[in-house]
Amino acid sequence: MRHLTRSTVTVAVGVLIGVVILVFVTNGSGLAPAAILVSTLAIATPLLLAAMGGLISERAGVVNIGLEGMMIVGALAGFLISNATGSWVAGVAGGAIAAGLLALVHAFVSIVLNADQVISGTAVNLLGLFGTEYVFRTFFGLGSELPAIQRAPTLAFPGLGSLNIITIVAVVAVPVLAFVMFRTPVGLRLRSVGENPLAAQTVAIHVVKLRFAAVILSGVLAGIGGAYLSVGSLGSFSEGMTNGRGFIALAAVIVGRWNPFGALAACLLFAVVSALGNGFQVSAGISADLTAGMPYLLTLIAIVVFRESASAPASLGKPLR
Amino acid sequence: MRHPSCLLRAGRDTRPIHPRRRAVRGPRRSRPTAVGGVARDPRSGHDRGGGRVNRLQVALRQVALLVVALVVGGLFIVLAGYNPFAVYGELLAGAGFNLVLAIIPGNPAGISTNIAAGNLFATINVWGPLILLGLSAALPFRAGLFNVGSQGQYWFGAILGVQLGITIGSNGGLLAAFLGAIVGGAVCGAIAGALKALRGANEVVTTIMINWLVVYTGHFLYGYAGPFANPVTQQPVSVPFPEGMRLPELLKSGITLHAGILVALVAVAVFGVLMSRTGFGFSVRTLGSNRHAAHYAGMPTKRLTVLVMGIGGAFAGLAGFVEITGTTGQITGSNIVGSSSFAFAGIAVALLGRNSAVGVLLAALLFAALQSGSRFLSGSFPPELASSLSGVLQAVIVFLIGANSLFSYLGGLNGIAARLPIRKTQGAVE
Amino acid sequence: MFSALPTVPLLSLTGITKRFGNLVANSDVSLDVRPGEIHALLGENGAGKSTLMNIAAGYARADEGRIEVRGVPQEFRLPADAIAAGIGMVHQHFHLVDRLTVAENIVLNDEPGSAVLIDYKAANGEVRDLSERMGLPVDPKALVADISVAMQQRVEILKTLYRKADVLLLDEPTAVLAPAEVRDLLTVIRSLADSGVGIVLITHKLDEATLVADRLSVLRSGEIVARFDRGDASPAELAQEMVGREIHTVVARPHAVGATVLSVTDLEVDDSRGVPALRGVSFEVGESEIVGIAGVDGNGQAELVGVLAGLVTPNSGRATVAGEPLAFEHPRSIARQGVAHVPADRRKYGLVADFTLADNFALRGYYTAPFSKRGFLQRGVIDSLCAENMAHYGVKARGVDALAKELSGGNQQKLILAREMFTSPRLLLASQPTRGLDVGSIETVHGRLLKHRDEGCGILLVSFELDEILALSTRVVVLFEGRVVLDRPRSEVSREILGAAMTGAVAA
Amino acid sequence: SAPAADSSEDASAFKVGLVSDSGGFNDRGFNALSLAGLTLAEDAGVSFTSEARESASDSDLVPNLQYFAQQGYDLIIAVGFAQAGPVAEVAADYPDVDFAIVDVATEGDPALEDLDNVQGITFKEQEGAYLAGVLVGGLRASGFEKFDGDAIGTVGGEKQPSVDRFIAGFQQGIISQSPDTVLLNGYSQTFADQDACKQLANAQLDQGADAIFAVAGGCGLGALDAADQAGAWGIGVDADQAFLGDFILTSVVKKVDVAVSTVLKSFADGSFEGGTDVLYGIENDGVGIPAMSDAVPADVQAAVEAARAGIIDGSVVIDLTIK
Ligand SMILES: Nc1ncnc2c1ncn2[C@@H]1O[C@H](COP(=O)(O)OP(=O)(O)OP(=O)(O)O)[C@@H](O)[C@H]1O
Ligand SMILES: Nc1ncnc2c1ncn2[C@@H]1O[C@H](COP(=O)(O)OP(=O)(O)OP(=O)(O)O)[C@@H](O)[C@H]1O
Ligand SMILES: [Mg+2]
Ligand SMILES: [Mg+2]
Repeated sequence: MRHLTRSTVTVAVGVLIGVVILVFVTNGSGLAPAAILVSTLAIATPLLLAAMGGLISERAGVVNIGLEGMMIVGALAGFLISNATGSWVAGVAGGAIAAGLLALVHAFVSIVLNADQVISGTAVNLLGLFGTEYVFRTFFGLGSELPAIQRAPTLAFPGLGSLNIITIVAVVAVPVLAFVMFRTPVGLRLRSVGENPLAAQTVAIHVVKLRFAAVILSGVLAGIGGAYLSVGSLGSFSEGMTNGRGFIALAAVIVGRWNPFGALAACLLFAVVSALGNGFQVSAGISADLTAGMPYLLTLIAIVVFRESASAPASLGKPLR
Repeated sequence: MRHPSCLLRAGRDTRPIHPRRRAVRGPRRSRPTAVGGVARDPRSGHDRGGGRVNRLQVALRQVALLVVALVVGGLFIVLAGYNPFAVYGELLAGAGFNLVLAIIPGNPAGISTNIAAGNLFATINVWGPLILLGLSAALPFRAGLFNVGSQGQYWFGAILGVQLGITIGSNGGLLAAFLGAIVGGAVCGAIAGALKALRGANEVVTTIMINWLVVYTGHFLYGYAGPFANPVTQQPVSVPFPEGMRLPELLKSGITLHAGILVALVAVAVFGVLMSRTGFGFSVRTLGSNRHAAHYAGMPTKRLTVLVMGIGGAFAGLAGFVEITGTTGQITGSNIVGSSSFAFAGIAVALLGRNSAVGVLLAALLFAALQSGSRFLSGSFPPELASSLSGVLQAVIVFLIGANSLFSYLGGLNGIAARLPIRKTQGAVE
Repeated sequence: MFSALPTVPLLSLTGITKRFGNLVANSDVSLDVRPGEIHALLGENGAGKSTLMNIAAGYARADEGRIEVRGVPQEFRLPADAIAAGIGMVHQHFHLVDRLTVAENIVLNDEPGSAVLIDYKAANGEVRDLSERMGLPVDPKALVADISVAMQQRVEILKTLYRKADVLLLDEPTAVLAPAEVRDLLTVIRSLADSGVGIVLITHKLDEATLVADRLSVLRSGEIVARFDRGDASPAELAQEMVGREIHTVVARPHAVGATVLSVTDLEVDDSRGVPALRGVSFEVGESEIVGIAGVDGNGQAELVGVLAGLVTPNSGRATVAGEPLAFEHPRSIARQGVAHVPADRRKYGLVADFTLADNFALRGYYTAPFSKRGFLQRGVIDSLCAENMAHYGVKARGVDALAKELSGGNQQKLILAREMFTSPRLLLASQPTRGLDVGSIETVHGRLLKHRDEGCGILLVSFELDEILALSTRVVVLFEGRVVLDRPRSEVSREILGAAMTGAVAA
Repeated sequence: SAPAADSSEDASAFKVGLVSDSGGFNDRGFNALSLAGLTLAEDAGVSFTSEARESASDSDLVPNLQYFAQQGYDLIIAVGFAQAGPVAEVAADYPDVDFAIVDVATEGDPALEDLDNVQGITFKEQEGAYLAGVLVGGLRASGFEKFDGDAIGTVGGEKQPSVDRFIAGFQQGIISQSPDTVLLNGYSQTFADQDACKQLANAQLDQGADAIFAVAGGCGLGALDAADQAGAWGIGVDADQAFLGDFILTSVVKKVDVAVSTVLKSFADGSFEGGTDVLYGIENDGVGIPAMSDAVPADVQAAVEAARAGIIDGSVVIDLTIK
């Protein structure tokens, strides 16, 4: 309950900042607030999904810096499977499963073999980055025309614009996750495992199983985030198309203090700055490097301003024994 | 159970003992292997039973991991429809390692020594920067800090160095570039260190953010019509680092071997001595193993955090210096944007090398061979897959490094090694 | 009740052997607990007590031997299996989730409510009922991080009772408690036993054991060497069985106090949560004087030592060492002023677990002669100094290159003491120097402290053990709610006076 | 000299090495087209053996070039402006090896202009883009379907000279036909992140753009997709991207493959000349737009043809600054 009151404040602050930025700044960008909102949500979608994934894993005590690798794997698998089956649902599911499998390896290596979770996450990123390149080129060779795939549909919201169905999933995922995390037995157990696995063990919680589930789920969510890019937003794939989003998501988890609403606020902050940057660049001709760098600068400032304090799960990164 | 000589009961005199004139040389020590700043605790009791990890066993294990990595990589090759033996063979040849065969009298393999030497030079040219990038991750790891900022530090160092060097010109320009790169990299790393020390900001996140900031700054500086772009050719590339000011050439066989490797070797030696022989290294290791104890012991933990990240950054900046003044001779805006794998390379090298000087040296050589050798794959493998393949191999290796208890988990290698007639080093009091 | 003991024990361990590498932690150990019985398990540090209990509770697996619960053979793969069999363990180092509430910790994994929603009201209610019924009152809604150690221990016990455990394994439960709290706990344990629960009690406090236990087993080097029924052995006999030799309680002989070494004036400090912990504390320590700081845990002792060691920032006040102002917040400068510090939490502060003993020995002085020359470590010097000092402080270990985490608590403490005394300090801050140590180790440590006192060192001794304070101190200072409520020579205080002062009943 | 990698071809065959820049061969842009140029030459009956090397970063450029030079390759083709410096360095060391460098003019580059074994190959992208601009502007002025906004958007990958030549030419073509058009321009600063290009294009579409010209390699696919989703027109780049769908109005084709193939032909017949620059424009069919369909009104077709003629005869002068 304490968690919810604190997160409410975080959300309130986040939303307030967002609104203030929107009101004061939209004129100059040449974009209507509705357009900025839609654009913000679109940019935030993959970040949010990956951040929710990262949050679950880290709440269970397993560091997941491999989100980026899991996302790109999800993106490629989603593209390949949607292409093979002709179904976007299968594509997204495929992306989720492929990334989940990669997460399974991470889980095995870091939970069963007690490996350093950072090392394992680094390997996940390397494998994702180069492995997808390798597979993609093996399948499609060079420079050839990519097939058109079926993509996740968009839903029109009158007066606002249209949003991809995966965007809606991502937005809904936040309160659902918060509910599960703070109100349900499984959430309580998950948190206890991340805070003090030995304590969890003393009450017969199967720490290893729960951590496995959490890490795999984090891969699944990151995979859906990646599949959003290929199957949802673009209907195509390109090498390195996640372009660091996994790391932004990780930063959002930390800036948001491992709280779903906090991470949501951080993702939205990043996304709204990006969206505004696009608007300003187009109409006011502000340097593309400046607008591209701005979200990172603001994230950095947010990290420094909102001190991390002691909110990290107490056993984050520590193997069980 | 306990060594009999230790069962001394408290004696008469409780006054502390001060050093004798002739200090006894103690038994050789192995450093605690705190990889990634997290104290390792392999699940098996094997390592603990003997007190210290047997070196041969460690070496055997690392080699076995490499073999497994090659097998996994081989699967990738087979899946793409190529012959792994041919590919690995060419990879080795591409790295110039076939020079060894050419030395066999009569050169039965018909190796072109020129080409093999050239390839080897190319590998060594990559080796240097990889050592430096490895050190940039290894030193912070030792202090329990995770430096993902090698990319930003590399470029900030390179930019500062190159611009200083070009400004100062032929008299001392190279030295200026060298110092500028150290300062640039160090500043970039120290900022993350300071944010950690003063604001508790997670260094993983701050270094990643700083990477992007440096990337976009660099991209702007060397972008089309950017302030540092070449004003004559109008291309988004720096002015070429003047020919006469480049790192000296050591050897040439088609491909030039430049002095970058010497810079790296000196750096790795400095690192080794620093870590194992100096009080500074001792305090870094303490910080990495037990922050609270470091504070209790009076170590300046905040200053150390800044310093360690700064020195790590300086190593990365030096890598940039070596690469630009030795190999590329220029800075391209687009290359700054597309260089995210630098940070990974450093981390992977440090991890594979277990953050030790010798380890980093060997791990960097392996990765250099992979990168450089894959560049020279020909015939047996499509060029567009080559660099991805070397990346995949690196990933698999890092995975297996992380999983270094894999063998004890499977119950295999330890058993094998235990059966080998190796005398375990036993330390004793007195 | 005792005459009606059923023949089948609740828990019986037979022929348990456990090895760690070459070390045999338990060797063919057999032990049983019957309903309604308190069975004390005694032994030196490292004798294998915790290991045995860990095996009984499913945290470790024996290499050989059998476990039976009510005559039924069991195989415990995980703690969950032991819990299911009705065995609950309370570890010396609590296994609680600090950031959850008391009730959440207790009901965890067995939460009232549906599968998708925890019924917090029911949880809090059940926990309150249970705690009151068992005589272990707690506040269900408090965060574990915010409650005292004694409260946390209640939570641990309630956790097992909530799961209907009828065998309780308590590993050194009294080590962290104040005397009054110890009395309360022993009463609760007795009444639990009387209700039919079987209890194994590990303790280093032999008088407690003889007082409360129905049977006592002594473990030495992994083997059971003696077993007594209630009243069959005195604490001294037990000590002799444990250590294998006679133990003499150390008694301080009076010694002339010299010039003032430490002078503390009006010290005010907040704790980590910003609550005032010290409110104007003043006292002095002289050469060859042991000033014992008595008090219940949480009355400002930790902050006092923290400030004097440079680890905690004071709000106001002054402190001088030999007339020189103490360099607040600078642990190294303070050490150079001649202040040594044996920290209460040796695992967190005192040692680097993954370092060798030699490196731990050099932890404080590594940067200066004789450990370093011109910034370079003198490995040979460090090793030989460490070896010699280890021998003289009776540190039992494989060698100087053993890792600190391999040592038992007593040996770790002796190593720390050896290191801290190496510089021949003017002042030693000794915080809980014998917590968790066995009688033999306590004897050694006490002996050392008195020797150092005789050699002129001033000692500030913080302890929750009244016996320790009374045995060693020249003067006694009682802290209550951050204030000095009593400051008198040892000769002018008694157990009763101190006990009263510690509850705030006496003004200074 | 050294044994060739694959020398099964007849002895008269010369050896060609191709070095990509750090964009890699899968950039859906000029690296990919250069590689395709080798095939094109082969199909045209030129006899040679070839090997291609991908550069993962700038660090690979010099070693890759040196490798081919050392191996005794006869002609080395370097792709991309980033290779100007490395080619200058290596070509000076190997005066007997010939080099061709795509997207770089040797003239005006102090490091290159004195080397007589390097040929520069450049494109007047602005000319092709101008034609596309005339087409788009003309259709817009004539009220062609889907032109219902008041702006046209251009999405660049990184800001580079060749990218900006495309954009500048395109914008002027539009203005020449439809002077009141609002011109929106932005850069994603990446050639890989498709979604970044898409969001940028969306920002332009939200501001009233009814056609998007993407000059961003693989990333540009995202911008074109945004146009497709919004019911706007897309204009492709480098190759004819009509395969993406009916929403592709036209593409500005930059025939790097043809240029590479031409270099090989000239090398085979001995007409290759180092120390010179080859410039591809409308006139020699190095850039352009694909044939227009009948759906394009005759007057617009005529305007495009007039512009083509004007560029060739010099009466149309294209300014290289971006609006
Ligand atoms: N996980 C382990 N690995 C290796 N050795 C261990 C391990 N756990 C315990 N030991 C060793 O086994 C022996 C018995 O340890 P145990 O914890 O049972 O002692 P104890 O009787 O509980 O001591 P104390 O009184 O200090 O609590 C010790 O020598 C200890 O060092
Ligand atoms: N991983 C380990 N390796 C070697 N020795 C260990 C290890 N873990 C614990 N020990 C040893 O086991 C013994 C018991 O540890 P300690 O006294 O700190 O805890 P404890 O009294 O047994 O408390 P608890 O029962 O809560 O674990 C010590 O001698 C300690 O050094
Ligand atoms: Mg114990
Ligand atoms: Mg103990």
